[in-house]
Amino acid sequence: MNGRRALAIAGLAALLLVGCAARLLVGHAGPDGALTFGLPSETIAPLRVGAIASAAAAGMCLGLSGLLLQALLRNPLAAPFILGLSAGAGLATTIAAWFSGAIAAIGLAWLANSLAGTVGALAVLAIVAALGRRSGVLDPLTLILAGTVISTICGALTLLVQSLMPPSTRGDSWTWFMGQVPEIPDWPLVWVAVALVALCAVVATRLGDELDAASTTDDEATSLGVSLGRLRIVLFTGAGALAAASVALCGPIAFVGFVAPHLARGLMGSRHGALAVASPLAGAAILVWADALRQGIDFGAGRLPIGVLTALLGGPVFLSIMRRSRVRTGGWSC
Amino acid sequence: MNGRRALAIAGLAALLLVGCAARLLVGHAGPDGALTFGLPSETIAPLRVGAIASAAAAGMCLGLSGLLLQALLRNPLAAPFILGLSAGAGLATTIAAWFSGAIAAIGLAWLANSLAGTVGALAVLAIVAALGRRSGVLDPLTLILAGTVISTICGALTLLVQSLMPPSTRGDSWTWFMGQVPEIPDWPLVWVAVALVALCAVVATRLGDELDAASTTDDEATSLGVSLGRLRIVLFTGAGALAAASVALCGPIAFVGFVAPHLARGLMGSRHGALAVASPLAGAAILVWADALRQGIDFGAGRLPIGVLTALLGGPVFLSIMRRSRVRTGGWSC
Amino acid sequence: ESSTPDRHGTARTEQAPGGTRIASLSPGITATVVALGAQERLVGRTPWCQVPREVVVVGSLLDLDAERLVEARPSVVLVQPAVQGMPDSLRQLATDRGWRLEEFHLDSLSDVRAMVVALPSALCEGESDGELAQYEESSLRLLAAFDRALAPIEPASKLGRTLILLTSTESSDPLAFGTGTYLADALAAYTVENALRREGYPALSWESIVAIAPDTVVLLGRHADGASERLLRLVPSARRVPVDAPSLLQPGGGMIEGLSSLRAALVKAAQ
Amino acid sequence: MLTIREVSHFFGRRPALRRISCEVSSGQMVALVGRNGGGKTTLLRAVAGLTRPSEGRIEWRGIEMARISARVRARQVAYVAQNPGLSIDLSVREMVSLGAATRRREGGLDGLVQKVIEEIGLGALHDRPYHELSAGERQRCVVARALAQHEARGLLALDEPLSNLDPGETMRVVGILKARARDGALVVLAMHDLPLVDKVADQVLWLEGGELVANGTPASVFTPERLAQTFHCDFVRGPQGLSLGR
Amino acid sequence: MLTIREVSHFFGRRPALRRISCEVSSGQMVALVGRNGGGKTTLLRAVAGLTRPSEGRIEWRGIEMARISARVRARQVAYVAQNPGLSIDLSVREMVSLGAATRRREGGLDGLVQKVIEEIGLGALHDRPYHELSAGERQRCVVARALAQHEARGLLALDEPLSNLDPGETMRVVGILKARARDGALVVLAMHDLPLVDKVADQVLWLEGGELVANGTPASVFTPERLAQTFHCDFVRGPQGLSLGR
Ligand SMILES: Nc1ncnc2c1ncn2[C@@H]1O[C@H](COP(=O)(O)OP(=O)(O)OP(=O)(O)O)[C@@H](O)[C@H]1O
Ligand SMILES: Nc1ncnc2c1ncn2[C@@H]1O[C@H](COP(=O)(O)OP(=O)(O)OP(=O)(O)O)[C@@H](O)[C@H]1O
Ligand SMILES: [Mg+2]
Ligand SMILES: [Mg+2]
Repeated sequence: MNGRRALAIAGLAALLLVGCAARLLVGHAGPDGALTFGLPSETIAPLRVGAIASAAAAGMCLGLSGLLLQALLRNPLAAPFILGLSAGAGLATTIAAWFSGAIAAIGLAWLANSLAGTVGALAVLAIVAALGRRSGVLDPLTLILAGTVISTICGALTLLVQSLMPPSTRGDSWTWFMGQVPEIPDWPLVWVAVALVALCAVVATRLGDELDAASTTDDEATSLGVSLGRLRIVLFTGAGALAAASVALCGPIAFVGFVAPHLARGLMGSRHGALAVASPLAGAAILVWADALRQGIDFGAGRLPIGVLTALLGGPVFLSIMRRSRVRTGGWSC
Repeated sequence: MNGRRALAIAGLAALLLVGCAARLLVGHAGPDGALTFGLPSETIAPLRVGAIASAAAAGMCLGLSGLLLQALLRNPLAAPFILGLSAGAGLATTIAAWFSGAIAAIGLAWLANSLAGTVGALAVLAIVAALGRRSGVLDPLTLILAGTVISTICGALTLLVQSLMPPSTRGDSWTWFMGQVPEIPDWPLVWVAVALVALCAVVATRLGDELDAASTTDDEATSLGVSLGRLRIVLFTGAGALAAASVALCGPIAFVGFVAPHLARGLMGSRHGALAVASPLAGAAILVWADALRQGIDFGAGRLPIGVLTALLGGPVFLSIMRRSRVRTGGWSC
Repeated sequence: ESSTPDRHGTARTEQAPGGTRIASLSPGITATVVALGAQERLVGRTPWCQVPREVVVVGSLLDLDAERLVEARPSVVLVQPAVQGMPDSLRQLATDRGWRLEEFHLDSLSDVRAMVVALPSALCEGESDGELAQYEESSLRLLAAFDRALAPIEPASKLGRTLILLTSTESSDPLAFGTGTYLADALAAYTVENALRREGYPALSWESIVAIAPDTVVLLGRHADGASERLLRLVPSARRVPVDAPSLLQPGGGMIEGLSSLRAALVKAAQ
Repeated sequence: MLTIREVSHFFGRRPALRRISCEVSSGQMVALVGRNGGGKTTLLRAVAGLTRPSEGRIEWRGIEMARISARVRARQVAYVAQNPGLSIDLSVREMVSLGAATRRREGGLDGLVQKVIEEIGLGALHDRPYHELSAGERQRCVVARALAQHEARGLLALDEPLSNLDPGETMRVVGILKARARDGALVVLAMHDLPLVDKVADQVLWLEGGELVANGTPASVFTPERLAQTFHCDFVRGPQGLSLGR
Repeated sequence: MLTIREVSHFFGRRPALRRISCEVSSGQMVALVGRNGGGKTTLLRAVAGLTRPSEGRIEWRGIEMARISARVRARQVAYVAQNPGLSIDLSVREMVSLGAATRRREGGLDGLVQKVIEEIGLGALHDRPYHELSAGERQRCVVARALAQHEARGLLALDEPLSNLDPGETMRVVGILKARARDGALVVLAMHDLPLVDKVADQVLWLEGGELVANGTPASVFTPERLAQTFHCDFVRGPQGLSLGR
């Protein structure tokens, strides 16, 4: 790993840490809801830590998932939700919400929450994987087409279910689709997500050379020892599981997964071994900073939904970095 | 134009016509809302004609817009809304509505509706075009990045405005985002859309060879007489205006614009001259058929939103055609 | 007309001769119409109006099913304008077909009351006084029921500063009812102090809920149980009042029951 | 008549062409030779009007090349790239038609396309998707496109058009190009097969590190010393012309 | 030791290889020659284990090539494609490292990469992005990757590795490959420069329409009649070996 890469990773890590500190120190600790700055009280601290954990974990999941997918599909437009994962999770969550009464009655209330999303995302993953093959191997273009179609179908089914739901539950189930950063997260889920990120990042770092090799042509990659079929299944499963974890944690916050890999690439070049560390860091930094900043912004509707902030904050930053680094994305073939 | 192409175009046209007939004949002529089949009464006929006109016009806009964008960006994932047009239109519509009281007061009530959407879409178009340049020329990858970012920002701002609304009306306002097929369309808008499709289709047919040439490398395209800079501006403006028109007519129905060009290509190969006719036909056929079918489907909550039907109907059809035609998308580079 | 044959050829009775035919594009308004006893005048509703099932769904404000609406032949269309405003097509249809378009905003409690007062005449314009009188009587009864459900609570001071939260999903920020909202108005009627001194429906982080330190928290919505648990951990001193009344989320004549259970719950908590 | 005046080109700060000046006239076959990275492609792209050189001017019939509109230029100047590509799915005939399309006004283009395809020896493959061709077949397809595009007395700028071609096809393509030159076209091509250059070129431009180090007839440019010094291998001039020694 | 047994390959219904059988042994430089579309690339891809031929078997050291796992095969078999590509942004050094990465266990790879880059003459360009190289530089970069990947006594399958190379670089690459063959490697390469094949190849496989029409030493395979008949041009065998006649 050369100096520039190490520097970029250190920079992103520092950015993330400062973001965490900011999120820890900024808040509304006063009874008048005014903005305060300082160490939180004992009651408040766990809430802020919870939010930091959720945002960082989900951001890492998204950043890494996006990286894996862009490598898998060799397409700079790829993002975690292109394969229909958030749509699947949304559908499952909506269906679970619909039957929540019934589910609660049989003592499985937890099913209505994160688990449903995970199950939905993984189910969609399986369907897309089945459809995205050509002569037995996952094929980028076929995956893209299948993913987009299944994603849209799931979205449509969600609308369908929503339109059948009683109004009292319908109106508010939409808030799920804006994404959230829970201050009281499902801790086991956070740990699962972190473990998953760690696992996938380790695997991706170790597969770094294979991922680089896979960005040549199929023939060259194969001759360089990459079993494309196997690698694609690994990438697909990893990206899918990460996206599912992020959805279970924070709902769908699609933008981060698209931007983080490009941002990391703009900062440090294209080697996947290092990107597998930088991209999740970038994702986490974006999400934590967005969450920190939204504490201080209130247009009269309380905190903004996190998705609004990631876009309003991440978007311009991303564009300016991309313009400066004259998008060192060389051969992205479009 | 060879036989296969002519056949495919004739087939799509026939499909569209039969779809129109179906939409004209199927309905709920009884006061109890039961399904009927037959020529509509004098009161009802204009409504069905209106719906057919809206769906056909918007479908054509979407199909052609998608084709132009996929050619512009050389990316099979491109779809009309990748450049943020629907997001821009949605934002403008929402903002206009927010201020509708004020606007109505100064006698510009019409601004609150379709016009706002068009203005919003075109404004976003201008911003994306400004950001999507590299050394003075629209650059596919830069366009993609800028478009996605601006799109997400607009979406976020829309959420922001929505989050200021009372919860009891939030659910309703989401229905706009599912798309609709107005039975009482803004007729001037329909004519504008049809004229725009006609204009763009003629231009694209005449530019067919240039579009084919543009799918080689930049150097080859230029040496074949394509002014890439100019062509990209034409494609970009055309695709943008078409998408804006479709949004103004029917709200955002993204799927059609993604699927229609692939469908047309799967049926008849890749020559843009013929695709410029086939792709809008495919788009219109999908939308009209979806609208016709949803008249007969009622799960007790009235007609389904059009977006649900396009996905549930168009998705599987698309996947099966793609699988059969072994995706003759040759060199899509992913 | 008094009856039209349906597709089985059997006659189906409709409402009284000359009676207005009502299409309602708002669940809250539909509920009010039903509460006034004018259910049989309803000929069109939205998918989300829960009563009565046999009335045809004519779409919703922003996704109108014009054909069914026309087929339903309403004489009055009742709407609650969305932020997006009123679609032109609906206005145009109404003008063309001579329907009366009645708009009701339903933000505050007085909006709701105003609608209850105004609806009877909207329901039967130009009709025999008999029907009108009947609806006006229902309307008065409804207003009285509102008054009962909104009677001051003794001793309200025991509840202290009260916060009304709507929890939507397990992890998203709960919405609070601020000034100008109908439930804040209800609190005022109960002479209970609203802990939230802001307008509208702000989304509150749990942190700001802790900072507000309310004495009592009313919990509405599907995930009230989870929220209650969190409150217990975060603001142990707060009284938790879960109210399971979906009608509270639909301002209109249908919320009497919900308001009654809210009041009952608060009264119980105040003991 | 192509005039290159003091042309320099920079990639960032790195020079790829340094003050190159020369003239070449129509009816000739001009070979660009030199070591890899010598600047052949850079010069050819500038000659074909695809880049405007950082400094200097390239004039075609007295007009600055990069100023001619792409459409007008396309009718006079055809270019074969060193790395051609195609992102959609076209057949050989369709690919070649792309060249003919620049001359749409002339009519009878189907005949022209057919003729060129036959001439280049792809007649049997005219319906094959470009993506299913072998490398040599692709190369010829791209050359055929340039031939269909090219008008008599125009400029054919070809960047290693003979790479991937077998000896027979090489001679065929060289023969076609020679014939075009004889008909008044200016053929400028980059190539590395010096014995062949020696046989067929009328003029040789030798680029070395972006500088034009030699310009003249093959016999005058290919001196044994220069060849040996540049390429560290023995070319000998025998009865068969230039050839590689043992 | 590579054994090709009755290998046929079909694209759809079209045959690209027809019942090809032959044996080639390590320590040799084997040239695949023949007309464009003859099946060289198809055979090389099968030999490198990238496709399993529709019929027949290809055995490497007695094991069927397509059955060896990609990772194991990569250590013994290096392949240079006719149309290499790269969709991200890597430098020359990084590109060559992709080859060395297959031998990660051996350690000291940075040294190896550096050595190979110097050997192939890209030392000055080692930090350049691959996308900013000239065509000949790219070609060498890809060959360097194969050299870094290749282990002694392995198989080097190269599809026209000399295309786009200048004469000097051609000789350099041929020299390197020759040396590898001398060290015990099996070098199989497709190429069209018959005079050069004549000089450097130990064995020639001549493919024609998917059939193996000749197999033997250059001298035995390159008979004037066969050359004239196939390529319609005069090759003559003079004191300098094979060369193209006037
Ligand atoms: N896009 C680019 N950015 C930076 N440098 C470049 C770029 N393209 C080429 N170069 C450099 O400019 C010089 C000239 O390149 P050019 O492609 O013109 O050489 P060439 O003579 O065509 O070589 P070859 O025989 O290998 O095709 C080389 O040193 C090359 O590395
Ligand atoms: N993907 C493919 N689909 C169908 N046919 C193909 C495909 N690839 C090659 N062919 C055909 O198979 C035959 C052999 O092709 P191959 O690429 O092996 O030839 P080659 O000897 O390498 O030619 P060249 O010298 O041009 O590289 C040719 O006729 C070619 O057109
Ligand atoms: Mg070159
Ligand atoms: Mg080949």
